[in-house]
Amino acid sequence: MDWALIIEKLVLIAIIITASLVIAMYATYGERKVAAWMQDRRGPNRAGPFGILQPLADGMKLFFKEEIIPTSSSKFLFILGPSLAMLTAMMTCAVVPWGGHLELFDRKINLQIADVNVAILFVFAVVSLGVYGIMIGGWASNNKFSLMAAMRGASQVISYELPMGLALIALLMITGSLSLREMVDKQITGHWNILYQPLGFLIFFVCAMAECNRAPFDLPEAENELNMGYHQEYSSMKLGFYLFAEYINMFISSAIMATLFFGGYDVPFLNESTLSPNVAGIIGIVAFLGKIFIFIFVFMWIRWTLPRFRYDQLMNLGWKGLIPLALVNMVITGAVVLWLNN
Amino acid sequence: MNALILSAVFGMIMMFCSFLVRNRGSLRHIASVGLLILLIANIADSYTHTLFIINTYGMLAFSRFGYLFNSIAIGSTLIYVLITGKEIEKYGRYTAEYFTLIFFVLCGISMLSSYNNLLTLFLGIEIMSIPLYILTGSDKRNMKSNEAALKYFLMGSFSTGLMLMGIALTYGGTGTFSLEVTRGGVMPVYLNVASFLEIFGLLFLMVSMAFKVSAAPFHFWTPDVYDGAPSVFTSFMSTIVKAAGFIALIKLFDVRMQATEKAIDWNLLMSIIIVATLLVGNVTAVFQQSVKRMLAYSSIAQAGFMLFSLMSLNDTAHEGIIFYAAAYSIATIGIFAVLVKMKDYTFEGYNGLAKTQPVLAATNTIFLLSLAGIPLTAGFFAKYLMLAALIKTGTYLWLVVVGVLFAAVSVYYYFRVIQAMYFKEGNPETEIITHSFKWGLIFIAAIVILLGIFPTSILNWLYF
Amino acid sequence: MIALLLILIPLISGLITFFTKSERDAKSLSLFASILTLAVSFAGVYSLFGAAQNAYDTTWLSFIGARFSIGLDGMSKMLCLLTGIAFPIVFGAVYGNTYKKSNSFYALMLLMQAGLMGVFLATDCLLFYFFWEIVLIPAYFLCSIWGGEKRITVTFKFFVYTFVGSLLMLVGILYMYFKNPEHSFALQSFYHIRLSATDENFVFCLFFIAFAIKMPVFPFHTWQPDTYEQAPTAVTMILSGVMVKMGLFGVIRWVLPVMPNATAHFSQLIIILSVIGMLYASLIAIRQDDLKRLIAYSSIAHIGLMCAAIFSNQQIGMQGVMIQMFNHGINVIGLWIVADAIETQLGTRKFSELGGLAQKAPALAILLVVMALANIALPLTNAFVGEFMMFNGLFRYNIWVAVIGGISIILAAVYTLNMIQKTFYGNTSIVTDGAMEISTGTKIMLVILVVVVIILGVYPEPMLQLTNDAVQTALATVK
Amino acid sequence: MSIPHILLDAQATGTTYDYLPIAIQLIFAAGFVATMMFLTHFFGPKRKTTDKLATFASGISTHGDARQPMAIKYFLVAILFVLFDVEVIFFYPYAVNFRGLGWTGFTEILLFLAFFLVGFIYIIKRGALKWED
Amino acid sequence: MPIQYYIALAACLFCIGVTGVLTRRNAIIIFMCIELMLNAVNLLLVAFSKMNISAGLNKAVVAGAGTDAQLFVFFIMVVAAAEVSVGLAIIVMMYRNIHSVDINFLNRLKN
Repeated sequence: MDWALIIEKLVLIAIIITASLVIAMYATYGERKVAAWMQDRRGPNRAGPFGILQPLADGMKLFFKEEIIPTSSSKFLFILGPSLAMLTAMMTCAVVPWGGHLELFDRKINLQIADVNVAILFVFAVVSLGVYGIMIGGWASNNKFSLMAAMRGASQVISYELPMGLALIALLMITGSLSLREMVDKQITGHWNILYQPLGFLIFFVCAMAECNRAPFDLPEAENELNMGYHQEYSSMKLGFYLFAEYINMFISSAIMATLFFGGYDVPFLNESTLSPNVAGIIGIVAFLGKIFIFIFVFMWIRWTLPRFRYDQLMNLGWKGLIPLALVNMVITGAVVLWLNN
Repeated sequence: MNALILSAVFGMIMMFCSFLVRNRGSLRHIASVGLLILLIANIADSYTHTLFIINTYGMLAFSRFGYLFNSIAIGSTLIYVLITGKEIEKYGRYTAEYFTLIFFVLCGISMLSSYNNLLTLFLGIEIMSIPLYILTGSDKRNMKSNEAALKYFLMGSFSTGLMLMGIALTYGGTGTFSLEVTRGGVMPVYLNVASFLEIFGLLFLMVSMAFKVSAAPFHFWTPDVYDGAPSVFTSFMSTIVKAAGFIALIKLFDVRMQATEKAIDWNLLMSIIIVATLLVGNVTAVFQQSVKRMLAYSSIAQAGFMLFSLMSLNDTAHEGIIFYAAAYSIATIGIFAVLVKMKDYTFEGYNGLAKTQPVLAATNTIFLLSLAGIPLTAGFFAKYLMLAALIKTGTYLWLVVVGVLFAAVSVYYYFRVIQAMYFKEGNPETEIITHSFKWGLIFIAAIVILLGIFPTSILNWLYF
Repeated sequence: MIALLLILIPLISGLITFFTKSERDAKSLSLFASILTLAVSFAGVYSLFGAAQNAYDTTWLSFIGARFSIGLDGMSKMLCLLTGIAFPIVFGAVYGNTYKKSNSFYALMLLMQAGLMGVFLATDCLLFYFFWEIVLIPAYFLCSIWGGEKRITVTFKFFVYTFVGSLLMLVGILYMYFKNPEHSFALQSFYHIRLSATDENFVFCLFFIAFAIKMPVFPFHTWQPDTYEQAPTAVTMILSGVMVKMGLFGVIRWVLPVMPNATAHFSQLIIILSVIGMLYASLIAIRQDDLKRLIAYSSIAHIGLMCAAIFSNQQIGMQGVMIQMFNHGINVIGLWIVADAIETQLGTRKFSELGGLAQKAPALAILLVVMALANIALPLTNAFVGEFMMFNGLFRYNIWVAVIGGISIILAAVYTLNMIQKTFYGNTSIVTDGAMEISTGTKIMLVILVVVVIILGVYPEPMLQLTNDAVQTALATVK
Repeated sequence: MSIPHILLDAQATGTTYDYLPIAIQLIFAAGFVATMMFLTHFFGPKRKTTDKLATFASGISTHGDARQPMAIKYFLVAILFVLFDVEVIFFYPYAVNFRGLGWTGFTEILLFLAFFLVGFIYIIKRGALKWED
Repeated sequence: MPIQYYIALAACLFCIGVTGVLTRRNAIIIFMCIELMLNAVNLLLVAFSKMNISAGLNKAVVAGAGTDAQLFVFFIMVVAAAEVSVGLAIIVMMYRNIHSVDINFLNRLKN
């Protein structure tokens, strides 16, 4: 234990959290631009060139808005809900390897906040907490729409956690490790996992969308059914937290998907060991971000293409479609791997 | 092994029967056939015809004792289903599920009868208890049933918590979950509190098991739960399940408690518990107005007698606990079979039953005599063996005298039912009684008397 | 085989009687069965089919070493004979009475007989305990269903008393069993057990409480008068005539030879208790206005004397007890028959309402007087021989005990003669105005009893010889 | 190689030390959230009126307490999730050690899967997951 | 960290749980306290397991010493899940009948 390490980690944490906040902010901008593009309109274009300052303006506005806590709500829970949503969103990035490593100030800096050996379980644990944000917010509002939405949201999130977990198991059978760093290392030396696990990726992707409450799985906030859903009563920064958390989640899940299935910070057909460590590290980060942005784009693309599911369709897809599919995937993977091994 | 696996399999079969079988009456028959097969398979198992040969890594140890208890549990359940199976159909449309749960309980019981590791003990207890929580609350619209289920659940999980703490502490003390501890090298010597942890853990274990078998002072949930649960399930809970708790407990005492006898005087502790249990069970039962509640307290009192076996831990105690389980279970199932047919559960509700339903009254009398421990009925030998076991040890003779005095007290409340049936005037209302039901009762009564004259018929199984 | 038949005949016929339809069938079947049993018991007494037939032994509970072994020795011959005689007489005496659900009544009576036979025959301690308890169940039902107004509580009291006693005895039996190196319940092996002094005293207490309750001896007697009063008379006859002998029998068979040292240790206490009981019961009997209660208390007094004589540890006293057990049975049954005849006819048992019956029913009066004189042990009646021998024994034990006990004879004369005078002499009351002579059946039964009374009073020798061996065994170890 | 030993090897690496950065991040994130909440509380205008503080509900007037019993379906989903999630968790240690356990392990996990499926089919057939009513 | 810390922490959690069960009146809170007890046990088991492993018991004396406690934790979790589901079902059932989860309410139901 040395202070240098703590400082290093603090800096890393600050950078990563700031980065994810910024990316999340600009994801809102991106979202609106993508939507506009798809619907053949312009999107935000007033604040700054190409409307590039729009997210900043939105953020400031939310920040300075009047804070309203309805009298019939439970005050403590009302504040706790969005805080928890934001907190969980910010915690997930702790175990993601953002790149290889850099060598600065005579130190080998690992571009991962915490390299724990059960990283995937950590991700799952933190993501599972996210449902509390929704549930507490909906409950605290003491509003039938909110509560309804929270119930729906909660049951949706937990329902899709099952196939997500099952899909990961097939992946684990191949990699044999719960550490994200190890997984990426294996993909760098070998092939990307997407080649072994296309079905698993598909399931994981669908579940990730549902976990983030992204359309077409945005039932908890279905505007035209539930009037904005679980955060209907919220205003100012608390609403901001909920909205932000959603985008951060999208960002993180893209990062996880990239790590798990698309080689993380690996650049294909490039032998990093020939480059100097710092260059390799930076290339890795860039490649990783590139992959993430592609995923974010896909998320948006899907959102503005597909209509929202009905609740029963959503649940049926989760329970009766994805779970059996994930199980089959798992069994086949296991059998094939064992067969190839012997 | 057969019983353990087949009961789980039959449970699953019954589960699927819930939507595969339309006719609810035939569910009962399927369950009976399943139980019969289970019984045969278990008996075959005891003659070393094991269907499944699985390496359990010493987690389970099958013995004649366990097989015999399994046979008794399964046999009693078979009798129970045959005679009161129809009543099960009255609670909602989940008949098949109730049978499923009963099979799962049996699975837990067969695990308890053969556990050799604290892990399997824990699993057995839980597999046995969790279905019971559901069965207790099966009368969904009835507040009393709700209350009973909640109480039972909370108390049950609480005692599970205690049990786990006990297991964890003993593990800390001995470094193994295995029932038999090979002392010496295993003991982590660097931890000088090891034996302290083990004793503390065993105390926790004992308390939690006392909860499960409703021994005083951990009995307080019993009356409400037994009273609130639908009678037909109370019958199952208070008999077979309770006996299984004792089987688990005696195995624990056989090995773990005996090994630590030097450090703590278990016998003194047990004698206090026994006296408390007998006192609470018997004295409170005297003041009950409802027969069902009386039976609940009487089950506590009977538990007090079964605890004798834990103090003596000799051959007679083992024979005794098995025999007690059989005698008590069968007689109580019979009493409950009559009880569920009554419209009024108070003692007054039984007034004059001998006139309107002589067969019910006569068989019920035999069951009650058996519970009271009158010779010629199975209950006598049950009590006999318990007393004999303790006398054989030559210590704690005062406890034996206390025991028989309380046995005499128990006569008071058992005979109140007989008095109501035979000597009081009244017009008891009963449900429709079929002939097959009557023959069933006569069959049980015959078993009770047969066991009362030739107890050897069961016990020889232990030694053939 | 004979021994087995003594149990099986009443048992099987009892079970059959449960299923008879008409009252007549039940009555005649049970009468027939009881007479058959009597015949068999005669066969047993005189060993008509050879002495080998008098015992039966087979394995029963091999794992604990209990055997189904029964056998007739002198004392059991005598008591089986008493049981055999008592039942036909009771059935005959109540032949005219009608009972509701009579099939159950007669069936239970027969079952009780089977149990009693078993108690007297068993030579295995566990088997003895078995029969001991089984007798109780039919008795409980008989008293509770066909008894008087307060029958339920009273009978229950009786049941609980005896049950507590027998459970304590069970503890004692088990204790003996585990102290027995042979691990057997057999009578003979019990005789060989030698316990330490404290153990022996402990076990003695357990056994004796059971027997004392059954007899009943002084502080344990409180169930008895109520039960005798409330029970149906037919049952009371058996209770007082035969069942109380179970207690005496138990002491002589299972306590004296098995625990001689404890017997010696406790005998003084028990004799004192018995003598107190005799005086107490006699004094209370004097103040009774109820015929049944009077007989009940007089019975306590007599039993007290027998108990004292047993523990006086004298051969002559013991012989007296033997003969008196039989005689008391006969006499008390006779008294109950009279009481029953009066009650069924007049509907009351109170002396204050009776009177002048001698004019209305002279035959009854004569028979009663004979029975009553037997009750106070006048010479030439059977009881004289027994009481004389018992007092003889007590004299040898301690003169003061005998003297104080002797007072009870005087008191017995007082209340018995008082009873005769109030019931049969004086003026007729409103109640007794319509009184008639008793039925022929009852008369025959009473006559038979009176004949027995006088024969045994004049020639008690066979009875003494019959029980001689039991006396020897009982006293052999107690010195 | 027996199961316990595989588990032993698996945990040979990894200590409490690895989790320190996570703790730091937790403090950091919590601090951030708290600060933001605190600041926004002070910066915004505060002109409260009764109407403003009433439950909004898109302007529809509210009737009674919103916290009323919901459709049982939601509870059912929650309960089923708890059960199946734990079963899924059982797959994780297996998946990590899956190569070492070989075909024996695979058949055993198939058995476990069969139990999983029995439960799953049962709840589907029993209509616990029927949403179209 | 020394094992005593873990034991102390587990004991504290366990005692909090027990106290909660014995004093609280809300069925759900009691239920949560029970879960707390179970988790205290889990913690303790894992700590003991680690202790046994580091004591080198594993390979020398008993195969699997130490790891069996971790397996046990899994089983506790499973059973806890089963209990949760049954318990929640019971509480919901009761709530729908009496609109309360106060166990004192139940005592008033007697007779």
